Amino acid sequence: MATTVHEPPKVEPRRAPGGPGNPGNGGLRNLVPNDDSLPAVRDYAPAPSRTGIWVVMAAITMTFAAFTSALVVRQGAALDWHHLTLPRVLYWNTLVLLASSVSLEISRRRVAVFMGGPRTLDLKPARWLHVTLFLGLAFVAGQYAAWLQLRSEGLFLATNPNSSFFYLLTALHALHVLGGLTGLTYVLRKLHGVILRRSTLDTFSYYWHFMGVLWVYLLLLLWMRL
Amino acid sequence: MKAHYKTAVTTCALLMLGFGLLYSTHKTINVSAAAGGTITGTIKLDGTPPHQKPIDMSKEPACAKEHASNPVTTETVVVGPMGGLRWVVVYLSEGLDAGTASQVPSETPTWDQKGCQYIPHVMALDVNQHFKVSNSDPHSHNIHPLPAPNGANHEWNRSQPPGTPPFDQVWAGQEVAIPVKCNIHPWMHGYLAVVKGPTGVSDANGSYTISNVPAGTYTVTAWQEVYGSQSQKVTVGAGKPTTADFTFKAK
Amino acid sequence: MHDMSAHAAAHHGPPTSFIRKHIFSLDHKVIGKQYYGLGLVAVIIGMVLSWLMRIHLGWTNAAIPGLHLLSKTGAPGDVMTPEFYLQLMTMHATFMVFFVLTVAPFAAFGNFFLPIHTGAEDMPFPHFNMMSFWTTFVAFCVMILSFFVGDGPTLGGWTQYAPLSAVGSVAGPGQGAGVVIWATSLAIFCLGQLFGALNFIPNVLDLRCKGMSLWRLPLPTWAWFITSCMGLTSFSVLMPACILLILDHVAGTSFFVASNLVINDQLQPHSGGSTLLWQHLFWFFGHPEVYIAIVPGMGIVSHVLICNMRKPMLSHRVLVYSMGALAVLSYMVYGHHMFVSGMNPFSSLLFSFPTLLITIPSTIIVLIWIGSLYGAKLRINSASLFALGFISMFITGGVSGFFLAQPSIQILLHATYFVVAHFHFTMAIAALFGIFAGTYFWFPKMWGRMMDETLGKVHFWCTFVGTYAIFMPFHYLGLAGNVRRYSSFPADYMQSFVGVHKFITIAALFTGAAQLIFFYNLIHSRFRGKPAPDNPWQATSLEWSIPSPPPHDNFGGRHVVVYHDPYQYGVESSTGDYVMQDSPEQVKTEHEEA
Amino acid sequence: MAKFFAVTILVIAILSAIPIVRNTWHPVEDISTHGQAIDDQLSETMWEAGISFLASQILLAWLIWRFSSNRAGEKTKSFPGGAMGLVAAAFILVGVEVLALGIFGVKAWANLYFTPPGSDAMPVQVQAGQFAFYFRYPGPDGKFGPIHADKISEASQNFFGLDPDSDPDAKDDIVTAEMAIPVNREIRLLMHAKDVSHSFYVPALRIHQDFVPGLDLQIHFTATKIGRYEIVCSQLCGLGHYNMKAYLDVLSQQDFDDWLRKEAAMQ
Repeated sequence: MATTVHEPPKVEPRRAPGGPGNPGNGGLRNLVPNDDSLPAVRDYAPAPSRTGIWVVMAAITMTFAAFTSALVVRQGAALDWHHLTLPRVLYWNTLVLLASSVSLEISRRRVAVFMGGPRTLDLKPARWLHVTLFLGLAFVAGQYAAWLQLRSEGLFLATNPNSSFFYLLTALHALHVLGGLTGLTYVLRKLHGVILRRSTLDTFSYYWHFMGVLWVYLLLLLWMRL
Repeated sequence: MKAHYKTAVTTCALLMLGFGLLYSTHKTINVSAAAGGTITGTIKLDGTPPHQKPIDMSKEPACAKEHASNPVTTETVVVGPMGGLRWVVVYLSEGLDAGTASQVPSETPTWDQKGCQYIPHVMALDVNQHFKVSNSDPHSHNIHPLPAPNGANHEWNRSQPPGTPPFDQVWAGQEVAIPVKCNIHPWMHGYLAVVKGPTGVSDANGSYTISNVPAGTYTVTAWQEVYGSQSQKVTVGAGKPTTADFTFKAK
Repeated sequence: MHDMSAHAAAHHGPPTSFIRKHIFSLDHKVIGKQYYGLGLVAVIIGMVLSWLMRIHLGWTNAAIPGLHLLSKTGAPGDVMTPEFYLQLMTMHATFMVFFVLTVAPFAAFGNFFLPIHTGAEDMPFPHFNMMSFWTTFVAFCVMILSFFVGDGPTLGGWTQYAPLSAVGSVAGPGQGAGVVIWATSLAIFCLGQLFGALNFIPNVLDLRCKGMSLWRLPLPTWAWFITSCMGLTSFSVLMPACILLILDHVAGTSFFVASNLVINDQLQPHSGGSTLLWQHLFWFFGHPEVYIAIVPGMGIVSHVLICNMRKPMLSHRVLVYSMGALAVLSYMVYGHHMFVSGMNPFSSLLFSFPTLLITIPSTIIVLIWIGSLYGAKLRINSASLFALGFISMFITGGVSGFFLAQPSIQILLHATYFVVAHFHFTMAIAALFGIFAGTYFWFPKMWGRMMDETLGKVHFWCTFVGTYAIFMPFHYLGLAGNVRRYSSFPADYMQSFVGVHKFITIAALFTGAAQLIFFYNLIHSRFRGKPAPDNPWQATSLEWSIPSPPPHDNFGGRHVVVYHDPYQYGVESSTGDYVMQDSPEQVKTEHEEA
Repeated sequence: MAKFFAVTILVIAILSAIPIVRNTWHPVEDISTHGQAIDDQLSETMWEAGISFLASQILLAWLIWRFSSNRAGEKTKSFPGGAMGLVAAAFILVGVEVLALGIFGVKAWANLYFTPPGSDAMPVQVQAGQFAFYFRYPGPDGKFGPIHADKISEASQNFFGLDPDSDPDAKDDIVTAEMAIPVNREIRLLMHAKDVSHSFYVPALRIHQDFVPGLDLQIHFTATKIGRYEIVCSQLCGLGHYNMKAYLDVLSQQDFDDWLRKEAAMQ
């Protein structure tokens, strides 16, 4: 067990930011250069936020997995499951959310170019982020519209198990989306201050795309009769 | 024609005046009458009473032993000799003047738990009248009154270990009647009738007495846990007893 | 979130104001101490509650002076009512399991030492780390609140089985507001623990210093890493369960309440809910939670033992793999809590085999400990005594697992005191011994002062003997069919057990009193103890190569580089029989490879 | 100090084992046909667990005794077997041990849960509610009347919510607070929960089964010994949990018939 060490172990060379298994700057925490100069911004990507977002997504996945199993069990538990027809607006919301992911990807490309190539600000990556922000808000508004429609049909949280799960899952998802949107405003602020770190944008986009995937999953779950 | 009309009007006027006077004098007499009258009566059951199931208390050996000689039955309909109906609450549902209604008797009755039964099975209380809950058994009891939800009275649920002092309770609003359960002994069941003004509960012979009733005209209501309520109007004169009998029909 | 990391991390010297330094501090060490303090408060509450319960079980209708202060209706004439007993029992379990066994060995020591062990200056997301503590603290306060709201805390037991927990106050005192508060508090608690995992995992994966390969991490850090992975996947299941439970209460939904339930002659308004759903959700969290309580203790104890044996464990990796195996298996065995719960009897059998298998990694861990003791130069001090005591306790607790893993035997033992004995020996006592060992070992580093050894040893002897005196008899009561969660024993065949309960009560009061020695030692040494050197135990891991207590950024700006495996004992070096992890000195190892 | 500790561990281990060896505390006598397998399984496990317990505690004590004396200059040694030896031991000893236990245990479990009740098994229904058991016998017609939850009333002792006036099947149902069964006759027990989860625990019968609200379960057993035994609830069901119990009377067929007649008369 006790290995003899004859020469200092070789330390992995700092890899490109975002590369797999980034050693996290060897435990040094000067993630942002003291002078917020752009060239420096490209390095010093903190891997922790990339790992962290996976942790967050794992937790969210487990939570919704638990709700899923509850839904499955509850559907089998009794015959009082009245399968409700989903409001049509949900399908539009889905498109909106997916579109927001696309616009986010576009701006990500632009930021990459912006950081790599000649740093001319006329690429306007921010514009596409604003599009994402707008679409995200539109999605939440759409969900709200869906709730209003169900209410008008006399379906409330406690009306029957299906409506309970519908409100519960959509509301929790909307909550997570709103959380993402606050993150997005933060990204925008950083971008305008020209001190945006690549990892910040990457982390956010992981989360945002995950929200999209999660929503599609929830839609299928609520749509199909198990 | 016209004359007739005039006479008619005058007679009516006179009559009304007369009644008016009568009524007012009546009032004055009433006020002067200090000690009110009493309402008495018997409550009978017409028909064969439903079978009262015997209660098996083997779960609680102490109580089972206590009732070994005289087995206990349910007390939903208890008929005495000559068909007298027991545990009927009789109270004045209408006609009470505010003064009497708001009076709260000073004595605090006790609602005892003995041999895994509520003693008495039905107890009448005045609104805001304090009463004590005591446990005479060698084991814990639980007292769980279930008043109508969102009324003036609130549900409570507490246990009383043996040898602990009686605790004091009070009800805020009129309610006939609040069912009371023991959660530890499912067969233990009783009623607390909370009413404004004087009340009576019928005894083993089905007879009851409501005392200290100010003279006046009242609606007397009798409540029985299975057969519900019956009412009749009675007029109580100063000091002299009035009778009001009730007869419930066995379903 | 990374803005936070950036801020805390980057250009931020030590805070100056009292608030930032001691209350809303971003420093993982302060947060670790805060968690430790929270654990202490919770353990005192839990202990006092258990005393009251024990007194009631021994002398059922005896008055306990002042008891009425704890509850409006629960103690008429200072005599405990059955419902108040159950409320105390539920709160004892809740405080102990969540706010002591989860908080102290994992969150407290983990926060303080994990970043140091990885050679990092702080957690990756200090703001989340701070939120993690304060969220947990809020959860704690909410739980305390339930003593003062409505008719007291819930009496449903920490497992809080539906529908008793879901139908509301009609089912008994505390089942209305009490349950809602309980579930809310735990949902908040889960959030706090998820924030914790959010820091622990990236710290281990990304913030290791130069030369610190994963296999060079000390065992406690491995344990904390595995634990936070478990916490990540189990607390995120308890939270939705709590949300569903709260909805059944406040929103009139029917997730857990079946149709046609009649309580106190009242037909319940719910319909169609599934009774077993709660049990499945709860135990999917509940069983990993048991290992969340134990595994950090295992890591800490190994750490302490190695240092006091002056030799490394037989195999670092086997221990790590075994702890990992425990973690993985713990998700497949939760059904053994439900053998007779009306689950399909076939799935009971399915669950019984992984449950039996989980004894293998546990046995491996114990054998590695025992085998490593062979040929050791054992140092006896408070820390190592508690570490060895942990092994003895864990053996005892593990052995009773043989019984409870088998459905057929659970027909006799399910829900009896045998189960109580089992989980106290494994989860509760073993974890607490881990906490004690860790405290006596790390106190010098955490507070820069030595603890009093004599008091420590006295504390150990009382605790060790007392604990066996309390929990061993539980096995016998269980075998004889004494059902747990009874506030007294009116059943004829249980009358004869009361004598044993009296004995256990006395032992419990004695052992509890002995803990006062520990609290005194803790507080006294904190202020009056003699100053601690950097490395009082001649230990090797990184926390001992920095001052005690460590400076704000742990390594004083030094770019620490690691050259050795964590436990280089029994070697010949300039410092003696050990070499620090970060010393470049070349050493020759004495004993052969394991 | 260390030697004293070693001795303490030894003493505690032996003291703990004494009541088990002397069988001071043991399950109540088994009166069921299926219970023997369970008891065998229990003693089987007790042997293996007891041996592992004593062995490892003694080993621990010896190691502490032996290796706590720090003789100067003595070097630390490593366990000759090495880690892999121990791992192998764990797999072979414990793995085989517990798997064997598990596999033998299946028998005990199976003949309680995987064998259908005989066609002549006598049906009895038990209803668990806060905080008492009530039992129902189908009467001469052999049919249970349906349960009307809205008619359940403890005040009038209608625990099962029966409606004899409209359900002919309910007319002759016999509801009792004690459970009486004829000896050596297979019983098919239908378990119904009135309110929350409860459990039907009869140590003497080696029967332990939870009531699941909304899901009526069935178990079957045969009692082989006349006597008065106890049924207790082992699933926390509320404040009266500790006092939720009923008596089980195992009677001769003759006594049972008389008892049933007496109960029928009291309905």
